[in-house]
Amino acid sequence: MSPADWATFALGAIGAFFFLGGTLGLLRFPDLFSRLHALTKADNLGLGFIVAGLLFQTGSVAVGLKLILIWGLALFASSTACYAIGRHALTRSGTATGEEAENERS
Amino acid sequence: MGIFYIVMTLFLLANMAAAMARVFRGPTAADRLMTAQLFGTTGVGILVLLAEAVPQPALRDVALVFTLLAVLVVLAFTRGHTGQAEEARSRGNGGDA
Amino acid sequence: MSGADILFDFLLAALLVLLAWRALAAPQLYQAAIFFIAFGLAMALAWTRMNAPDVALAEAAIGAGLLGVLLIDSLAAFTRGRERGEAGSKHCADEGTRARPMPRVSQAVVAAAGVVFAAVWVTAILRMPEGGGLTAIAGAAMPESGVAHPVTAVLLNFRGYDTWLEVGVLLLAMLGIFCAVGKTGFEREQRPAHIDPLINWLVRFLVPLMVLVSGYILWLGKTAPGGAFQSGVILGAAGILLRIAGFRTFGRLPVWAWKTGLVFGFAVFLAVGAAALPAGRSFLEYPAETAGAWILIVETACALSIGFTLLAFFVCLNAAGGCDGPRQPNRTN
Amino acid sequence: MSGLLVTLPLILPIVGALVCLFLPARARPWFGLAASLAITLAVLALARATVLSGELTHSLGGWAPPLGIALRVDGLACVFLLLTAFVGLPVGVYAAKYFALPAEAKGEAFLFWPLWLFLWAAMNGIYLSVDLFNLYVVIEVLGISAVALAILSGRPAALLGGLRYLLAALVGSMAYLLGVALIYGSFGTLDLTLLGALADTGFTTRLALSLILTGLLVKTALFPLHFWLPSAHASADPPVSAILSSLVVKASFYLILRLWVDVFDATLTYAIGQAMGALGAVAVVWGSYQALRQKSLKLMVAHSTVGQVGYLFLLFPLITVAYEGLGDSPWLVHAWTGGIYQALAHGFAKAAMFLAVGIFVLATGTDDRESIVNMVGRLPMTTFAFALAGVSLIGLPPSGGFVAKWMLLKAAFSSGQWWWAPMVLWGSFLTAGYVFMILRVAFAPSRGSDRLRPVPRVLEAAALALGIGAILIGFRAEEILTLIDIESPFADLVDPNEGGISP
Amino acid sequence: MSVETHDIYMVAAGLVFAVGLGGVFLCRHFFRKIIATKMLGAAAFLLLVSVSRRDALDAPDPVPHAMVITGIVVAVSASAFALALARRIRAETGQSTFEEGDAP
Repeated sequence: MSPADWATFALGAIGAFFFLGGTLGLLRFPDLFSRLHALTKADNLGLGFIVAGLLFQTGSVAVGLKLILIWGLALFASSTACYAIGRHALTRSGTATGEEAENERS
Repeated sequence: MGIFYIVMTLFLLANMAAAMARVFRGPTAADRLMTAQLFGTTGVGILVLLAEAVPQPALRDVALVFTLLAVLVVLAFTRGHTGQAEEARSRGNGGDA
Repeated sequence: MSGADILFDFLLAALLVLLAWRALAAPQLYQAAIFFIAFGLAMALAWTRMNAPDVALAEAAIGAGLLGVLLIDSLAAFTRGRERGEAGSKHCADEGTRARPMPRVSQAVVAAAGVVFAAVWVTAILRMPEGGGLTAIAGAAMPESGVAHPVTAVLLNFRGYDTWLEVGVLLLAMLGIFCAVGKTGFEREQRPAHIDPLINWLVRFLVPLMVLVSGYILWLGKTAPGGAFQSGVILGAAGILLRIAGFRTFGRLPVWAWKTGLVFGFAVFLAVGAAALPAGRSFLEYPAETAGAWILIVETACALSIGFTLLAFFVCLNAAGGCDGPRQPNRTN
Repeated sequence: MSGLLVTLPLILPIVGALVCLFLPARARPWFGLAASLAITLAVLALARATVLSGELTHSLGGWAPPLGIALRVDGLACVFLLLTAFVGLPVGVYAAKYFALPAEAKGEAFLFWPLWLFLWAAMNGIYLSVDLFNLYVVIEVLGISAVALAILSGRPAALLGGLRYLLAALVGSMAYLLGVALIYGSFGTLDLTLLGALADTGFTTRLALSLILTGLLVKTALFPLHFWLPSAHASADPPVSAILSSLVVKASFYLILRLWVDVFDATLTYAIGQAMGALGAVAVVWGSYQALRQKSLKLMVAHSTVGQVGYLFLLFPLITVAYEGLGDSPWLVHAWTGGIYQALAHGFAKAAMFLAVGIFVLATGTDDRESIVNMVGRLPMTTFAFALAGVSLIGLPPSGGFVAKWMLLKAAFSSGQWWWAPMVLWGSFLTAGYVFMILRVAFAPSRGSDRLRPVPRVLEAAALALGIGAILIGFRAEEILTLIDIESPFADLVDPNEGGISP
Repeated sequence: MSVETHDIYMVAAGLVFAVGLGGVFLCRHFFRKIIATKMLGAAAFLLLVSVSRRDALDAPDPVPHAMVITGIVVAVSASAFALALARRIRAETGQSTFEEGDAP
């Protein structure tokens, strides 16, 4: 394995760790906003580290730029989405717990 | 290196399967939507890894399209619901037919 | 085939079946929609595993992106306006949105039927003859097709008739939606919405990027996975994003412009195809030397029309049940 | 030149539909009728060319099968193309007038012409295509345009019926597509002609056959998969009901017939044939019985379709013995032509019946069976059209329905499968029951006020033309049989002395 | 005989189809019925592509891929139409299932 491969390996593992953290947070955290926080970790850092790792493998600049674009877009979209979800949850319930009544149910 | 990619994708897929539990539990629609968001990001991660592993450069385009369209669902959701809430608040029950 | 590969496929296939089942059996409609969107994502991954990036691209654009929007948007229409009205409508909503638990006996019957079907299915798969497929024949015809990517060649040249009809199906579905919604479909405007500053900023950045990517995917189709459909869907998504954010640019178009937008791709395809007949060629046959150029023209027209049609789907669907509660029963037109 | 002939029945309606979309509402009926006339002429020219030169084929895009998609015209295709045109033309005339009436709820009637021309193109596309996947796409065009037409009136009943119709159609086409995928996996081709030489008796092929058949049976509304038909057909506007009942179910029936004899002849068994026949027989009885029970005129006619579709399926056990090596007898021809004749006769008769009932409803303002008292005195032309259609449905002598049932009976007896004969007769008996029940009311002297809303003569003339058509095809058996025999799978069995069965 | 990728997805196609078929008949809400028909379509597409992969790993058969893309677009159009109908019915009658006594 070349040094580049080692770098990919290490960065990929860190990315995977953040994905794991995001998932665990989503599953374990008590309220909506902390879950939202966990989610952004997976989105921003998890994917970011994986992409950074893959950058060591790409031969061409174009491919590297495309990868960075994908990450940038994901970052951008997820922060907007989280903003929208958060705002929605606030307007909906009026509290920061996010525990809106079970009225989605029926 | 091939085995590294496949193990990574496997790990991400397992992650995705585990996150499904949040869709069950909810409790709010926003939680479920967040899970969908996480699914999307994980899927993009798998795609960029596969693009390197197979190798199939076109998969990066697939990932690009995914990230580009991911935000649509979230906005459609918040619009439908926020709109409803605001509407109910501002003008009671007026129909607009 | 390494073991990890097979493990991945197993897990993904199991996830597919599980998601499909949960999407139909989950107690609440919202869960159903989210599971369905996840199902689309898993399908896209399955396509990549089967070396079908073209299909994965289409699935990513349509299955996960566009259909998700239509479903989520419809969901709001199904769940709102419930509070109004009497016991009858409440009963209806409760019965409808929630999956009812089945009686034990029915459960057993359904499970038994499923097991029988699975057994029959696996037998059929195992006994399937090793069919040849058309890979070799398509490969041999590639030099005359005018493009370098086999899937694009099949879609727009070898089996262009299917593709032409498919664009027709889009147009027809739009006419159907128009019937379902009523004449008000295009005329009904959204409430003037307050545009959130952050979303406004997002849209201003994202929409031009989408148009750019759409063009890129279209151009890619000649040599690599991509082409008219995927490109058209992204274009449509850009329009829908504008709509969702509260911009109303498209609602102001006159009806004839809408119609032109819907018909354009189908008509151009037909015109190019029918022009071959007086020249003594077959219907939908391109002139041999300039096939590539004609295909590009047809693809561009189709992409524009597909994008436009998908946007029209969204706009009209909104009119179908956007308002709270029952509409006035006697509409005039 | 043959390329133009073969593709015109497809291109003309589609061009017509697109142009119609952009015309002002006033001009649409006139343009639509002109287009219908042009399509009819194109179909006649195609039929003439087929009679003169035999089978015609055309490879689309210049790519021959298996890579490309081919169109093929033989006698069977011509018969159904002609049926569509000759039923479509009078129905179009009726629709032109009907949708111009200042009725209460007109819904999105201005879309009738584009949708109907699209539907027409789809039906012609099914009759011409010989590619399994292309047929899937065309079936979807057919299904979507049919549902869109069915909901034109915009009434809640029509919307509900339409949604059920759409869901049933989707399930049907997905089952069909799954079968096609199995076939492609097994044989690597989609062309019907090539597949005819390849299809075997393997388990996979059998499963594919059952999936494809089930899918198409849903669309043809064979008992017990007919659940969607009555609500969809009865809640639509009369011209649309006529089109759906008389033409659209025939398109998927045609496809079953085509696949049965051209592709899966090696895969079929005696038992499958008998099962289809049995379902058909039950459908005949069930549909007719339900029709007898209906208080609503339109529902009665819709249930009658369920029964009459059953007759079509009596054809399958009678032609399937051939594949069991039981004989190459001339009576196969009787079964074959009898089945096709039933499709033709029902096409004309059912269209006439729906149009006539539409006129009754228009005149009285109600759909109740008992409201049509003394129609024979008040709307004699329409009552006559209804009676003619009834005669053909029952199968009384000079009609097309008689020729069909006579041939089926003949084939049943000479093939030794006598048990289908009582089914045919019993079905006729029940049909006579509901037809005469209506006529009894129509002939009864009126008790109350005789006031009717005025009905344009054109509507009555269109219904009558179709009723006469249902009788007339009984007299023109010679020509129709000649056409059916072109490239028929049983053509070599034709006995010239047996050809014409003039009543 | 070893298990290959395409075998797995072929079996999955059958199972998804079975789930979808069950859903079409057992689910009552229009929304679920529409999703169920999408499942049926997905199963058919899955099978088409998985049979195409069998004969060549490096150069898969382009014909089924093209058919599936066509199929996806057709299926989405039909679903959108069904959604529009269901929403209109809901808006006009408040009903989101077929009435009791009606066939499924």
